[in-house]
Amino acid sequence: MRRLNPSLVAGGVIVLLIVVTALVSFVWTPYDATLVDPASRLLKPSWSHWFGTDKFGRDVLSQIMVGSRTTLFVGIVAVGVAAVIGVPLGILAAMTRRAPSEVIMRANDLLLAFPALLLAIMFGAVFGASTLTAMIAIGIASIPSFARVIRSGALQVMRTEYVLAARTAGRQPFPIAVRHVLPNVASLITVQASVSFAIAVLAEAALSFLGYGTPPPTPSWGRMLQESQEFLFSAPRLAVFPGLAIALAVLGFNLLGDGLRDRFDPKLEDRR
Amino acid sequence: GSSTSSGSSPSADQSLSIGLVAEPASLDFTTTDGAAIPQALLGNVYNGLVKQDETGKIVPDLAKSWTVSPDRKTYAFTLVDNAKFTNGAAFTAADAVFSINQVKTKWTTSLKAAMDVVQNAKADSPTKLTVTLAKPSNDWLFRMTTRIGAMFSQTGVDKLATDPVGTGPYKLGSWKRGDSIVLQRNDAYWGTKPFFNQVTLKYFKDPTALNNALLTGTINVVGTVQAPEALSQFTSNDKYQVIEGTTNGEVLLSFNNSRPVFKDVRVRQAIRQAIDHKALLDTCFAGRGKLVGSMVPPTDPWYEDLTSVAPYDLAKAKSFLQAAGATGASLRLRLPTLPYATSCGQVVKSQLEQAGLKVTIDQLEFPAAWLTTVFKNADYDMSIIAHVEPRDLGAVFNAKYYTRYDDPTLQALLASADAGDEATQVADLKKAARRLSEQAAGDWLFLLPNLMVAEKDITGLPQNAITESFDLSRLARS
Amino acid sequence: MPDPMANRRSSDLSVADPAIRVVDVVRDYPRPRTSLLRPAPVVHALRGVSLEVQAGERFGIVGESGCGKSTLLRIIAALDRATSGQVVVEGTDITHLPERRLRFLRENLQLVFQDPMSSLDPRMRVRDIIAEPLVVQGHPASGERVRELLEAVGLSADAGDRYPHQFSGGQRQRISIARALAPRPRILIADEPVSALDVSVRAQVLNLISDLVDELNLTLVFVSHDLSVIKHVCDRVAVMNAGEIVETGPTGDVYAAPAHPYTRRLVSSIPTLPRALAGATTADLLSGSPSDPPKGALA
Amino acid sequence: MIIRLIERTAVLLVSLVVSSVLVFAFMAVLPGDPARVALGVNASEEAVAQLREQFGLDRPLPTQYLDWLGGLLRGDFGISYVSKAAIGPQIIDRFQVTLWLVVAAMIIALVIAVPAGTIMAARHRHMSGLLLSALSQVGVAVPAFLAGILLITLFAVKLGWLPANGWTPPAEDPGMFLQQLILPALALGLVQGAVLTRYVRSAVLEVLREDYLRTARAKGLRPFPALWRHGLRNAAVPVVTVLGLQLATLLIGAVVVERVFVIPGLGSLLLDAVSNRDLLLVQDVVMVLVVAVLVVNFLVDLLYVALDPRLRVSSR
Amino acid sequence: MNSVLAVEDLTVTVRDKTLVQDVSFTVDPGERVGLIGESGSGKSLTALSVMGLLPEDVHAAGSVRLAGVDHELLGADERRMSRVRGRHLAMVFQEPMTALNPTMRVGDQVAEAMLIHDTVPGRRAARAAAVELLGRVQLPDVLRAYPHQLSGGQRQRVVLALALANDPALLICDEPTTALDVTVQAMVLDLIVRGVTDRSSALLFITHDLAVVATVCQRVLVMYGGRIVESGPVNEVFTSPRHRYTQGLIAASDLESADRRLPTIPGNVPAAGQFPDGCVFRTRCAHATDICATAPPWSGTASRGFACHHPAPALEPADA
Ligand SMILES: Nc1ncnc2c1ncn2[C@@H]1O[C@H](COP(=O)(O)OP(=O)(O)OP(=O)(O)O)[C@@H](O)[C@H]1O
Ligand SMILES: Nc1ncnc2c1ncn2[C@@H]1O[C@H](COP(=O)(O)OP(=O)(O)OP(=O)(O)O)[C@@H](O)[C@H]1O
Ligand SMILES: [Mg+2]
Ligand SMILES: [Mg+2]
Ligand code: NI
Repeated sequence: MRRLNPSLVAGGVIVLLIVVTALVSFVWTPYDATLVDPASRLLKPSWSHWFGTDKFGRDVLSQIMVGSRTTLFVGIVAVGVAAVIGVPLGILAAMTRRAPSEVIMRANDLLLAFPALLLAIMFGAVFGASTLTAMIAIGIASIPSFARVIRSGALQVMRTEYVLAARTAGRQPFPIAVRHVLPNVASLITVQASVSFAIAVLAEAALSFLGYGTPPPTPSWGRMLQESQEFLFSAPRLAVFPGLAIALAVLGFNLLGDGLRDRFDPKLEDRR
Repeated sequence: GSSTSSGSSPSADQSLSIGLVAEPASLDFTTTDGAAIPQALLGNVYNGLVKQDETGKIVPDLAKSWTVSPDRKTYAFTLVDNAKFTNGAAFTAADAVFSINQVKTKWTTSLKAAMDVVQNAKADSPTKLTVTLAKPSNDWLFRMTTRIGAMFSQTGVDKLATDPVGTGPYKLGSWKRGDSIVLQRNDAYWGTKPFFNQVTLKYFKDPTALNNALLTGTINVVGTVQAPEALSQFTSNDKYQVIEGTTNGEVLLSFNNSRPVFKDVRVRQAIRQAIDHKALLDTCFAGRGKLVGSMVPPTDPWYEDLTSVAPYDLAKAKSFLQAAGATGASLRLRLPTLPYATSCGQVVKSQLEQAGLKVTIDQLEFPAAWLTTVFKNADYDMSIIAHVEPRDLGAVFNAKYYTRYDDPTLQALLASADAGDEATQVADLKKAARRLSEQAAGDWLFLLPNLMVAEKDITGLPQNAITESFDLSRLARS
Repeated sequence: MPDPMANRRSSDLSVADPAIRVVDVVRDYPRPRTSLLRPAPVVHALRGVSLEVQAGERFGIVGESGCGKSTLLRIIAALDRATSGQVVVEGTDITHLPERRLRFLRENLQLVFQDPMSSLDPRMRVRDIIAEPLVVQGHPASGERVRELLEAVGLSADAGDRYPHQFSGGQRQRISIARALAPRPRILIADEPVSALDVSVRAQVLNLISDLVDELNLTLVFVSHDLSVIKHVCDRVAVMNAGEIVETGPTGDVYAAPAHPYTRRLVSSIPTLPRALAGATTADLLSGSPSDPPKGALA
Repeated sequence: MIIRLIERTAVLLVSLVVSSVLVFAFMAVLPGDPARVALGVNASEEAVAQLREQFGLDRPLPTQYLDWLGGLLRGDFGISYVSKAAIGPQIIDRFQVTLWLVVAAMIIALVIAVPAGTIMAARHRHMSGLLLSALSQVGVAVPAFLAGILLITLFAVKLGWLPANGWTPPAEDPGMFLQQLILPALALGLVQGAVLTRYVRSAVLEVLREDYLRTARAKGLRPFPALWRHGLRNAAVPVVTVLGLQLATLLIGAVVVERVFVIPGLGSLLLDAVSNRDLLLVQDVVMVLVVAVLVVNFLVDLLYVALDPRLRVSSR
Repeated sequence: MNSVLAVEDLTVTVRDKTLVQDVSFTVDPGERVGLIGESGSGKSLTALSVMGLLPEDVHAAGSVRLAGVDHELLGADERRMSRVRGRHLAMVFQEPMTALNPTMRVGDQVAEAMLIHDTVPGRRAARAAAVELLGRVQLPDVLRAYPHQLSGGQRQRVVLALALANDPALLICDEPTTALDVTVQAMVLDLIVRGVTDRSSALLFITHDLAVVATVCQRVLVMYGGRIVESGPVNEVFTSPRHRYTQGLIAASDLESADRRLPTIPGNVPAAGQFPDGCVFRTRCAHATDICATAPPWSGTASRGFACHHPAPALEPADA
């Protein structure tokens, strides 16, 4: 039995907490997260409002809970886009000959020149700012890192003798990709996914802060933080909770990524 | 930009830095809409023939005096003889004729319509100008106090967007786009020279940053407080003075009156009565601002408090909706990305939903996206924006505007107000405002306050912001 | 064009047909350019290799690292293509056959690889690894056959349920052999199958291969950099150096009386116990002189 | 070496051309006619047509593209449709601002990351290493704008040591420039430093496991001198990669910090241009950013060669 | 005490696992001693313990003393150890491809070995000495080369040159030729032997290849499962092995016999920490009985002995 990996445990617990929070928020939140109640504006944390209320009288805890949905949603879609495109590209680049592989990797490098924020702003300009455009932009911007990591992993797999053995057994390239390469880069995919997830959470927060992310009234941690700025003096707690939530989520996914990496490849212990 | 600072650096009490919110995209208000350009330039770089004083009265500027013919169609202006443009040319009646004709021929903004009534403008001598109107219009002379009355040099309109040429107390020093506009005192100014030899208008996207800038001494004045919640840090500090007055900016919850739901007056009324305006103002503007209940600010002579026309009454709102068969109707509230609109939109949504409407919010980037989608194409159900132009009741509520409000009765009242004498004008406009309110052509959420914070010793800041310009020439340090 | 599979499967091999015939095979690998003016350099991995392996023969290929042994095997197994030359397996020219027409080759010729760590997919159960050639080639992959194969290589039947990392190097090599034998090939090619094994386990695997080759009447092509191993396993040997075959002949002869200077150097460099005990020093390995080439002196 | 330089240059050129086509095409699909957008909603058809003609928007797209590209090559970025101002000087101005900020931030990041990452790696089983490591994880998790807000609240508003925001060009008032640079550079630099620390740590850990470090110690070098003499240059290769990527993403990523600190940088210019639908300006800014990133990548590539002799193809 | 190296009761542990247990041996001046054993038997750990270069979480206990060094090597602090390493004690590692710093010129790496210990008066002298040293391993022109420009055998010779730079009293070679071809191996082995005899250094030579040990060394230590199971002069051990493991090993590696079937040792080498108690070989030993569950005592002398309950009968040395 290997030693329990503290990163993995801590990251797992945090991520689980966020997932559970998001799930619970579907069926229950202390208050309706978007219900404006002028009578109870800017309440301090109390038994009835654990985290207090914001300037609209909305319960901050409820908003944080529902906001976790946005965060997860953004992460899942962004990572999904990146993985669905990046993984096959990476595998393809590893399995094809020089020229096509070169073209893929060059295109990939080119995409690196369009960071998430830039893409999101450009997409926002064309399609209007929304959570979806933000997510897709973040996703597209994460393709290169996926493709790179997966390609190098797949290249290693392609060099192994079990791939040669599969070819001697008569397997065609596509089945080899599915049966041998994919399962053996799966660990890389999960690690990369959780790292990209953290990046997506940060990017969404930044975009919401700039007004290019999740539009109101859908609760989003980044926007909560942005709205709280007005109250930095009178009610700094309004910045504290979403700020902590973002940091915690990013921390959670980063730790999970590190932990998974160590788990899958003990040689690489303490990497990153 | 041109020279950043002529001398080394102006002594502290001779320069002033004012924090503002909306930066102009260009310096040319003949082709670019928006309040930002006249705020910076009108009255400072450009003079008009006439201007409004603090009480709203029309007073001389480049025109020393004027007479109106008995049929109220001919205006004879006598112009000052010592005004000079910053390009060196002297200001003459010919420039005035040129400027008026430019509005009619070259301007592309919607405001140019106010000049349509002019039939002819003629220079009788360098200081004598005669303007003939097609029909009597009270509005025309008032509009001449706004940007369309700005006087341009015949030889200085090639680069309006970057290099404005006017006769005002200031001239453009430099423009650091995305940051600030620096105005330098015009030493050749024909009138009383202003106190500050350099005024920097610094633009902040973020209201909090604006406050911080004043707190840490980067600026001396916050020209428009956008984060009223944060005012407490200034009111409690005796280094600062807080000025609170009114503006012309009615924050309008606009209805797209061409949509079938809004054809029914009961629906519109229901919406007005479903909104608790007091609570809304408290929530989204920290209670600052004034509830007016119609399209007229208290500084206009025909102001009446119309808040009682549609008081908050949720039960009534529900029953109106029921009666109109609109309970559960879905409405799209398309908000510009402006802080107050975003805030108020969320309150409006929440309150309307309690009355049984479904409201979905979407945000449109301001200005471009909002202007195209809502303003131009009227592709919306409801929106929220502050209408900051003065005396804009007639401009906003007509069939061609994005409100798509087609009301012949209103148009008749407006026409008679424009043509009649002053008493008629006041009476008719009162009726018009009341009609709008009763017809619930829109909902006036509140009137934006004129909120400024400045260092204690700065004087000359206007109590009420009722003109398009931010008059810098009156500012001084005591 | 006649279908080679239809031709070959049923009919008996004519006596004249060697199991493998390689004719003047060249394989160049391109390298990145180093200069604008000169053409891109190439690695000449194989520079015209010809050899014949008769059916039922145990054929050894020996040579130093990088001399092209693996490249040659890959070309014979149609895992790589020759730059020029011809490869004929059991009478069928496979040089230019597309992948989808290679089924007969995949059934008749199988490989065992060098690295026991990387030759088994770590994410597959041993059972599925062994069954893979069967599944791919459309044979019914019965548990029966897998058990039979496990038994043949000396592993217990429950080994099928486990994953490769749960086995030692020698056991993994047995699994590799079982996989190679699954489609009942007639030719078994082994690329340094014992180089990575401990001495005590190496003997086990060599014995296993020998036994199976005898039992199943296989043609064996055995590659190694260790001439002693080749000598132990094979009847005939080809000595490779720098992409060429420098000498071919019965193993004993080549070992005892190497003709080519390279072979001579190779043979003399090999340290052996008997030689060492007879007083050979490192200098002797270099010069290839005294205490005459070994001749199974001990015992 | 030369071959690599030529090859990289070729790749750079092709990338530049491809990305310029992409950027141009992207702007071309933007809904709305730039002239109409620029003139606002009330412009007459004639005015729009006139502007289209004035800016050459009535010509076929390929011609427009070539014209634009030609302009860029000559250093002529064109005239904004909206503000009618020349774009070139604006971009240069803003780019300088962002560059100062980003470079200052990267210096801070390096100053933090190299020692911290090295210590974390060298002492990765000790309490000090673990603590530093945990700290860096937290640092990575803090969004730069949050760091900015915190810094302003603390150092500008509460303590009043430094200005809360604003920007003065160094030529105008170096003292003010520095004062205003410190907080935003810290906000960016601390967070990037935390990120970089993780990479330095892993690179050093990697190197620590290398055989040649063991050889160095077998020669009689003590652990830190061994790491210093033999490890750092090798560890630099992966770190330089990350540094390049960071520098590239920061050029636009700084926009949040620019927003918090009211700094007129390239990112804010882009945001303004987008919200004004100043399309040519958007197109130019995006292109400049992309070029900057590609050039940075190119330089990083060359830096590899300087660092790692294995990449120098040699005659030996 | 006149041996160069004296290792006593060396035990190496990692967390709860014992990897090397109670290893004792000595190396005399100028003597060439082989340490053989299969993969995982603890050869490298033994060598690294002597060098003081064990990985962080691996700990050694016991005693290691080196002639000319007045302190215990085990547990000595870095400062003292760094003065011993490369000066009195040098080592050549197994993997030539990674043992050299890829970003530093070969000549500088060799020169550095001398500069660290101030055994040459200055940079220039160090450089000259490096040229000389490289010449002696038959690499005349590589001073300014980077490691990647050299072949494996050449690199291993560079490593050898820098190990011998300061004329150490003891050279440890850990499988220096395993990664090399036989022809190259012959050359490197010869250079090693010549290098140590020229300097009258002692050699501890680690390998798993019996024939190599027999060729290079005078005395041999046989390791299995982290213990030394047999030791003695090469001739005696290889002609008349006493421990059953040694016996099996020799038989299994005898590819020269005419018979196709080789004698084998059943089973596999267990993983680290999974060797049985008592006699570490008993799970694979055909002669094992219940008594093998207790640790077999050392029979014979320090220079010729074994640890087995059921030793093979002693033969008269065949041709001695
Ligand atoms: N895919 C490839 N691309 C480029 N060069 C290659 C490739 N595969 C092999 N080579 C080169 O071809 C030569 C022969 O390689 P090969 O693997 O056949 O040697 P080998 O005799 O099997 O060596 P080893 O004993 O190390 O396995 C080597 O120089 C190698 O570098
Ligand atoms: N840091 C470590 N942590 C845990 N186990 C280790 C560590 N280092 C070595 N071992 C284990 O200790 C045992 C002995 O290792 P060592 O490297 O000394 O073997 P060796 O005899 O040199 O083998 P080889 O011939 O493969 O080099 C091995 O089973 C190895 O797995
Ligand atoms: Mg090979
Ligand atoms: Mg070892
Ligand atoms: Ni025993």
